[in-house]
Amino acid sequence: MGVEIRNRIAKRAAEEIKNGMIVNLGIGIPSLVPNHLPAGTNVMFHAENGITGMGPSPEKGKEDENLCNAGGFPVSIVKGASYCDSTIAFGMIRRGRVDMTILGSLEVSGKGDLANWIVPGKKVPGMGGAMELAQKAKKVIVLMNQTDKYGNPKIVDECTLPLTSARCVNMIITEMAVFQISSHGLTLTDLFTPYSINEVRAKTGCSFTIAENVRVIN
Amino acid sequence: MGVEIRNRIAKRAAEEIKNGMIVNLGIGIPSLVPNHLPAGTNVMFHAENGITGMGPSPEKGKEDENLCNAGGFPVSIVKGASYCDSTIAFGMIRRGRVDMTILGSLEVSGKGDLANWIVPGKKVPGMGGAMELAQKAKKVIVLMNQTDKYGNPKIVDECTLPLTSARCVNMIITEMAVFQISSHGLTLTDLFTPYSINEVRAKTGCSFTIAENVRVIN
Amino acid sequence: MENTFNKIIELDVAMKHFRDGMIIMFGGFGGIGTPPTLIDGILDNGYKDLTLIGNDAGFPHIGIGKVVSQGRAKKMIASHIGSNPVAGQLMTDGRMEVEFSPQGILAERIRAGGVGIPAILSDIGLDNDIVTGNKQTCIMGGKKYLVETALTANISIVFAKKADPYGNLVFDKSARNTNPLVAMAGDMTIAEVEEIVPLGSLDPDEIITPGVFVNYIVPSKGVNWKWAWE
Amino acid sequence: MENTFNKIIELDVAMKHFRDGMIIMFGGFGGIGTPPTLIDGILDNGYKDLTLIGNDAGFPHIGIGKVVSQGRAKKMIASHIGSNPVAGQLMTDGRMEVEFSPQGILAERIRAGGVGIPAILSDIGLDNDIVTGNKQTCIMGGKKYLVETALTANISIVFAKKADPYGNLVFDKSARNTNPLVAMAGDMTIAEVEEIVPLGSLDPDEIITPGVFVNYIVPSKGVNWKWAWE
Repeated sequence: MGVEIRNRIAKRAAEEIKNGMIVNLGIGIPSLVPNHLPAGTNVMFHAENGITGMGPSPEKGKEDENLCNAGGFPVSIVKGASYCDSTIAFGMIRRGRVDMTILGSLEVSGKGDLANWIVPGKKVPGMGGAMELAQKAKKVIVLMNQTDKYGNPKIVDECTLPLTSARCVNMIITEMAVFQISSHGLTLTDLFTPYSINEVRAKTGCSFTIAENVRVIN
Repeated sequence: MGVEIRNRIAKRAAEEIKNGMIVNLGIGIPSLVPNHLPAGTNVMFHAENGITGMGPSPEKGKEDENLCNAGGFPVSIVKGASYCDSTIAFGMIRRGRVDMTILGSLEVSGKGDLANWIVPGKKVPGMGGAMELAQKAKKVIVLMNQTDKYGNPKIVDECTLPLTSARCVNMIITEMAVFQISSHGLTLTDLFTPYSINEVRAKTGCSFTIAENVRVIN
Repeated sequence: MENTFNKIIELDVAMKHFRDGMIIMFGGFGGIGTPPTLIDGILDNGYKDLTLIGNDAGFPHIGIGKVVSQGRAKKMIASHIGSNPVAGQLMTDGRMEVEFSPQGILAERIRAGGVGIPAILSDIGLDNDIVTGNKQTCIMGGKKYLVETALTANISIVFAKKADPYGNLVFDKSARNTNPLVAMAGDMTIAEVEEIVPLGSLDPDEIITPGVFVNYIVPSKGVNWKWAWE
Repeated sequence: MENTFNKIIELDVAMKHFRDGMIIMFGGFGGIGTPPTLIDGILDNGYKDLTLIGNDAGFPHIGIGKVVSQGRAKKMIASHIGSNPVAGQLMTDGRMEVEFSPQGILAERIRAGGVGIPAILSDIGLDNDIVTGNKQTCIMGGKKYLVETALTANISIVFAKKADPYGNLVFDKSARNTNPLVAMAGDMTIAEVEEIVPLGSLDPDEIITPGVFVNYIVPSKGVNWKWAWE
């Protein structure tokens, strides 16, 4: 996926972040989201290793060897940041104090089942903090391609891969469209140009309804 | 009990404290124990409200309104002291990091059962931290009178009062004698002058053996 | 002070979040570390039928003790009430229900509520009727344990030395006690603080309670009681 | 430095406490916060057949990853090993057993071991075979929970910024991560520290790990790895 498309997805995701929120970002496209926040948005980015208030990556050469994100990569902090141990970082998640997690996925079902941690027969890397985030963050947003590298839909009726967590995803943003997931199922709300609803349907593995006013995003 | 006798008990208890120990003191006679430690003993006194390294009571007028012991009374701290929340203070106890607790009691049985928290029919004050300390401190020393105010033995065959914890007391120090409690039962090890072993026997509610070399303390 | 996160509020605004019959959890241990200004606010606004959760019943005129002494609590969950004879009398008279929990286990139950853990297993007070009550047990490795359930509250009130506008808290000496635990366990947490400092002026390593857990900050009018030892 | 509590020792003395086959718990998260000097000591002294408990398998040449990469571990309990391909290979080849635990639950299990709680109940990963494994369950209020048992170790190794001679520890930024938890969980805890300061020079409010939990202090030779991002 090109940088431009990745940024378009990240920009749309950034719209979901409201003032005062606590947000956990996965690796990949989610890490681009902060670049698209309006100036002056008071948001605290949360990391599982015990940071509340992560800032951008430091300039090369200014990395601090004792300051990294949950993936082990150097970060900075913003004013009002704090450090805690991992139990408290996960306490924030389980207690429902993390407003949103934005992450990637291998598959998502129309019911919101998330499968993003394991491909059977391949290496099993372990679940890390994915299950806690999927089960307990107040809102789960998935950013991913509409299809896998073979062209198969990643939004499916039933996940074929082992679940990270069932019925946890609230929103999916792909390069083609934005979907909301509620107890009523999957609803397409936004369409990225130049795609048509029929094109999206052809690349989605389950049925979905169309919102009353579909927004078209250039 | 007169001040002199209380101090004699406290002084004997102080002998049990070795360099480097972490010790929790109950109210009453136990609070006198620190006055009898040899100079230079490196001991950290622990309080359930989250202090490691309590020092003596501050001078009148120098109390700090945010610094008290577990009973709510003003204390000071020593070099190397630290503050923590109550879960960590009790974590130290349950993890076996508190070497000794020295406390008062209503009754102790010859097997080491401790009954020090409730008199049925009277007010029920709650157990506070007594159960954790009794069950989990590495060594439990009881300082108390040999008899109650009616002259009845407080060291008994079976406690008549509800237990704080069963088989937890390792040592009893009264104004008359010192007892060790092991799996073999109660053993008299020290005798305070002017008492005789027969006098102690007459005021003890269960049988005990006599150590090979009974120490006599003036 | 810049109120970037709209968390800094006046006492009267904070009081609008309370209701009769609420479950209120309070920080403090032996009176010290319980927020005096918020306690007075609760009293002045006449809130009653409260369920109070915290370490102890304070002293009759100190800490949560004032709320208890004025008969505002229908129930209390605590580790002891021995320092407040009024609490004992109310319990004896059947005017206040008291549920006792061993002190360290009570603290863990509050923490468990704060970090979203449903329960812990415990071997403290296993042979004691007052502790075991009707509690569920669980056999593990052939041994019996008590299932000690998490505690949460509608509102948690805590007392801190300093806060920044995000609600990051630093506590003072032994007034920390149960406050960091209680701060996590409330569905809403209101911190009474001695001083509010600008964002970025607290050392991020020294913050004990991350502001994530704090919804509102109320400036303290100061400790206003006579101590038990006076 | 005055060694009042005889806790300050040299690396070679610290190493005498280790044995083949031991359960070793390590602080750190993604390599950062794992004690480099103690890790090198374990490697140089040839200790093997170790059971390692900690957040992750680090990177092949960073943190605990070095111990794993050199085949010194027979078992690992961790939340993920994805950043260390060697660990994955050893697991696939059946040369290292790996038990996975969700990250936050793993941290709580370590903490539970550290504060003497036998187990916690959890609803994380309840419908996931790898999480549930053969774990006991407990029905509470009609809902099923996993019994997640406490973890302890023969020796815990942690990394801190500063220690005083009592072993009171202060951590640096996100290198705190699992260290305060691991410090409590060891039957013996050895802290590698960047700086040893005189007794009384740490602010008692700012100490994260009370020295009560620390048996020995070893001066660090400094962070000596290349970072994952280099």
